[in-house]
Amino acid sequence: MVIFGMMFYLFAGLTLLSAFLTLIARAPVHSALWLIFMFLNGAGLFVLLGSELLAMIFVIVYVGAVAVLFLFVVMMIKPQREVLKKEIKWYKRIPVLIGIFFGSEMVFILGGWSFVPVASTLDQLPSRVQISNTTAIGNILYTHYAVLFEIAGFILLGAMVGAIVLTKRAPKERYRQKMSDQVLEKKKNRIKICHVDIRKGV
Amino acid sequence: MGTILRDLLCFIPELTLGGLILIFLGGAVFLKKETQGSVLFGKVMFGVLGMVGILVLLQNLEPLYIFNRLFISDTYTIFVKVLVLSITICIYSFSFSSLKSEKVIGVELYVFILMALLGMFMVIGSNDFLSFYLGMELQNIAFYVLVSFKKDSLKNNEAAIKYFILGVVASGIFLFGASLLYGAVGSLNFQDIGNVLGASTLESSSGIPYALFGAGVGLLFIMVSFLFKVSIVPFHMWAPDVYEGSPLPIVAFLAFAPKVVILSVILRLWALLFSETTVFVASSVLKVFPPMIMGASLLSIIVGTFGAFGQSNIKRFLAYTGISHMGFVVLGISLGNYSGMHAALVYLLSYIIMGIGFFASLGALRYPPGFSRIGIVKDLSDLKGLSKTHPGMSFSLAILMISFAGLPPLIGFFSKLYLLLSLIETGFVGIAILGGLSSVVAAVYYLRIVKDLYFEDAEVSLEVVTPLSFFIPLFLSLGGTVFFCIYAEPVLLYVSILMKMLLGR
Amino acid sequence: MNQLLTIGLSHYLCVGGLLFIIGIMGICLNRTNVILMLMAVEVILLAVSLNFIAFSAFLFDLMGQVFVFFVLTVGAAETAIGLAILVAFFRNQGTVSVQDMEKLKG
Amino acid sequence: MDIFDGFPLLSLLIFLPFFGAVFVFLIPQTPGKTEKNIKNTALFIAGCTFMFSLLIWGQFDPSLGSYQFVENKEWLPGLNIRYSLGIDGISLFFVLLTTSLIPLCILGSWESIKHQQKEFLIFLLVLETFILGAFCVLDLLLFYIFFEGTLIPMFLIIGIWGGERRIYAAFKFFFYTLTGSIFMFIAILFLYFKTGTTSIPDLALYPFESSLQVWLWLAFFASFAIKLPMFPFHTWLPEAHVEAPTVGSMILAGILLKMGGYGFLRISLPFFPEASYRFAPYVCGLSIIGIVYASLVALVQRDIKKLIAYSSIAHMGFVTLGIFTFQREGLNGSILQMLSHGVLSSGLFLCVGILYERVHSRDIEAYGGIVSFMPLFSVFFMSLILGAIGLPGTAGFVGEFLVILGTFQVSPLMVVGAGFGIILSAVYMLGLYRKVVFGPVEKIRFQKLKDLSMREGSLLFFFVGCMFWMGLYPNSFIGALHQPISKILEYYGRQQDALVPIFKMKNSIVFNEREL
Repeated sequence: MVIFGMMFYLFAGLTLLSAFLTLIARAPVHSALWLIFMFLNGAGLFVLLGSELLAMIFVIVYVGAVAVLFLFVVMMIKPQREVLKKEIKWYKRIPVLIGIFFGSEMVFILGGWSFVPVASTLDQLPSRVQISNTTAIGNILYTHYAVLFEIAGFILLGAMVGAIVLTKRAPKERYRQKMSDQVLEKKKNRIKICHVDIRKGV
Repeated sequence: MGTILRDLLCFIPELTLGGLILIFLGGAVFLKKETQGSVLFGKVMFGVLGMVGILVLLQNLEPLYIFNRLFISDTYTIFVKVLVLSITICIYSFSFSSLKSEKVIGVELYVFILMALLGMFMVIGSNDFLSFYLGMELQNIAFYVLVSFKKDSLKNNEAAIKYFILGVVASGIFLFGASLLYGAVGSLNFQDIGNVLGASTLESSSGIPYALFGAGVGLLFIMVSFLFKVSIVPFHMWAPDVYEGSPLPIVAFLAFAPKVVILSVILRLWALLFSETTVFVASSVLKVFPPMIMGASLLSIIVGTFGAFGQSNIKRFLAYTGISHMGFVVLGISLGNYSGMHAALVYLLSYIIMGIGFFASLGALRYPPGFSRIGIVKDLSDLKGLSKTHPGMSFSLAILMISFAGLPPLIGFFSKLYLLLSLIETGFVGIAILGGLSSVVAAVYYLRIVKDLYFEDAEVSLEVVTPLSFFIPLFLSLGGTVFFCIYAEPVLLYVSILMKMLLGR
Repeated sequence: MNQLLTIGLSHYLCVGGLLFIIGIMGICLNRTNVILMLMAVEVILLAVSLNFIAFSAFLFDLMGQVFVFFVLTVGAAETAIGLAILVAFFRNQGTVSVQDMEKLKG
Repeated sequence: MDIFDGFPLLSLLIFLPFFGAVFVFLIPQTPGKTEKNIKNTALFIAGCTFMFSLLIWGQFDPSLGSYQFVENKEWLPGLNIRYSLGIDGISLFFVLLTTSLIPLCILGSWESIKHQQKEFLIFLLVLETFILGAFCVLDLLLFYIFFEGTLIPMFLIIGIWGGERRIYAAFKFFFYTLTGSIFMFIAILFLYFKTGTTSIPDLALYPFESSLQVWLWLAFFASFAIKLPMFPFHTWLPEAHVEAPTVGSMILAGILLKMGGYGFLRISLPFFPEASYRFAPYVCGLSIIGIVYASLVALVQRDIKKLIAYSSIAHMGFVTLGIFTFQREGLNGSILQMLSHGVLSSGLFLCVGILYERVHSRDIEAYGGIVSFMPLFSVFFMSLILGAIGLPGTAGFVGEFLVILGTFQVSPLMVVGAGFGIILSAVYMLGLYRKVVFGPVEKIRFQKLKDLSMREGSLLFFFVGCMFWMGLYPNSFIGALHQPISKILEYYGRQQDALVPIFKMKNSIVFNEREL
């Protein structure tokens, strides 16, 4: 039990710290690396909560794909170390105060959580002895939530096509005959018929 | 097996849309020329959208919970789906040629329009925050791409980034709220939430249960994210910038369809939460919402009204007026009773009818060749003196403006009538007067456009493009605007039936 | 000491809440570049996932974990789109600085 | 009556001009060719409407106390708001005034409107529909719709065809009226919420609590007082009149202002008798101040149109004074005053328009000695000016006399103020006539002035004829007014005794002291 507690504090502390460092690091590459570290620690917290599958997926998807994507983009577009162009005005500090206020309030609210007595018992967790977390999620995901699984597929398809569309550069124009354009061209777009008065010119 | 078949039958429109997305994507591969393909697909789209509309109309009217209560199908969902679909068809029919002039065209465009439609159908039919979230995200991703479609323009890139960041933040806030709600209630199903939170008996036993408080906080976060999407005041900053940076047809799509969808979900939730009691005697957790949302909507009426004053860019102007009109709709919803929700839906319908006409007529106005600017008209001052060159177009614009201003006997008046009536009925005479006065202020800038159209001399002689596809939505909208006062009965009756059904009366 | 080391639901929730606040603050206060905003969004998503899994574990209900599964998927998709938009912006503008986004006054 | 039983006579009357407008809209416009056609069509339609209203007058039975030609149809089913029409004696004459003035306006605009004639005629006909609707409906919401509907065509008429500062004037006109109307709108909704109906005859029987009456009365007052316009709310009127085209001024002064007075008679008085009674002293006081103030301001005007506009405000002061005496004579007088003012002021504005077309100036100083070039015009102008002063035998006299008669029964003190206003009106009107028509002929360009054309002469002849008819035989109007006025007075029957002492308070104290 003590081990669990200490692990929790370790992971939680590191997660919070690396989240903070992600956002204040000057160099974007550092931010991306801190982000990876944050995900790893977050996955640790997931394991503590008994959800191994999601922890693994988290590491694979976020560390393996998302964070690497970030790194890739950072490398590609090489954002400079930004120097703040203007002094931070006093009123820009107000959000920080509000943030601290909300943070402390949230700790108070979440610190004493309790459940509504009428909580539904829809997808009962099976006892750990019988069946693993992975199997349980698999069972429910491919039956109960099968439709949503398909929709998630569509979302990924959309993201893929979208990313391609947005980053695709039009190929350089070459001088060659465009048959379709020639066929589709209308008379009115090309020829202008002028009635020229005699001895007046156009 | 039987239930799965039944569920799939109920899901036919969505399945068709999904299939069509795949067919379009696959077809694009086999088309040699992109321009050729887009022209072909552009024409196919009409048929496709019409077919989906018929499939929606063929659905069962009885309320059915499908796919383990993840989705719902009833008269209300069919109504909203048809509404969204007709908005899409109208906007699509006039945007088809103007997209070409904005140089935004490509086979992918149709794919993403269909994808947005699919997402919106999911959201409308959702009966669970999980399915809501996924539908919402499908729709969002499609819109992110649509908004940033004109990728060569810097303005457009900037608008896309702003829209994306705010969209993602809104969904983050939504997710956080949903997690708290899940923690408190133990389920994200709309019915379960309604049962737990809507029951006023719960708290009488032992004060306010702490968990209910958590659920309230969760709902608060969810509401905030909804207000983001509808661009209600503290969360409206994105609208003017995004509108300005995006191509007009996409703005038109963005201005109506997602808002209708979100508002329809808010209405459904509202009906579940406040079905048994009126809002102002609801259980103490929920008591926070109506005043909060009413305050936000009043603010957005005021900000939208005064913000539209200084705008010269048409799209920014539209964004601010949209903020104020959405404020009116949400004001109706915040009352939480039958008449308020009825008024909100009527207002929404009338706003859509007028707005589509306005967008269609703007889309038809182009700068003449040889002028310093190109494409669709951009500044309000360019509309000056239009009545001398294009009397018909300026006449229709003037009618729409007068209707927007809420003057009788046009449709804009009736929407305000119902809204103010419901306000007075609920006892908010002061707010009704405030709403009335703000519509007087709004009349200033709507009439300023009428003034530009009729009283001033032209600086630019704009051209009007005249394919039939522009005029069908315009005529529909004008017809609705002018003749609503004569034949309003069926619409009002249908809306009242829907609202009664939602509220379980 | 013992009480501190007995980890309950609220401990996890506090971590989630603080992460959420850090993420939101990161977006609100970020004045340097847009990539950091996207990273802040990832922080928010982690907060949400943590909340969901904690609730799921303490409610003995699987739905929360399924939700996290979808959040993961969608988060990855959104990141891809966001970075694509960013790349398109970078190609036109040459930077990804927030301060250079001045074409649209809002 | 029998032949037309169940026949939607009033609907037809109201919407005939609207369909006419649609028809005019559909006539294709080729410059120089079809303008004549368009004008003739519009005139024909307006003439038909006038004939139609004469038919209704012929069928009207003045001895009946109830509304006639009633139509009642389902309109907004969920709200129990019905499409109901009907007229009584009061509305009948306003309808007649409207239908007769519109053809005259079309004739008056025959040559003065140079551009966009088609639009002008369309707006005019649509405006006629709205005005007729406002006078004929028996439902508050419909009344509001028609009442507000007049704003847009009038706004466009002022804004498109007006003078130099037309945009400012149009906006001022629009927003003054709209702001007032919003309060009326909220009050209508509140009435509906309170009683569940917006039917005017039903609401007239509904006993409102007295505290509620005060607020509702004030809300309606805001709208009608601005429309009429009463003294502190009048500032839009001179602007609008000065900048509007001649025909716009004719309609504005001739008909639109009367909608305010009509509203008082139809809504404020029957619905809220206690509040009306309570506010009557203030309204009467404001009316007196308005009469004197407007007359004094008119005295120093250099702009002819502005002068006539201020005289309109003074005349409208008589209207409110007459209405809020709650005496039969006063009510009769104020209605006749409205009718006569409708004829006289539009006639006067037409005269100014005729002068303006020839001289292109509205400045009084720019004129002089017109009589030597335009003798016929001078005669007509003279008779209209005499009517405006209220010379016996003209229309103006009957109205003002009856109002003063009614006022005298309430408070002789107020008669003094009103009388002072009449004297002032003689001063400024005759001064206007002297400066414009007589005097030395200094300006050479006047030598080219033509006298009235056939069209203008017959128009003015019609106005003058109407004026004398109303002045010499007012019974043709008063007869039909008897029943509706009795109905209004019923509400005040029990308060009649209570009302008089309030006004006579000071006098009675004086009497008492004398007795002592």
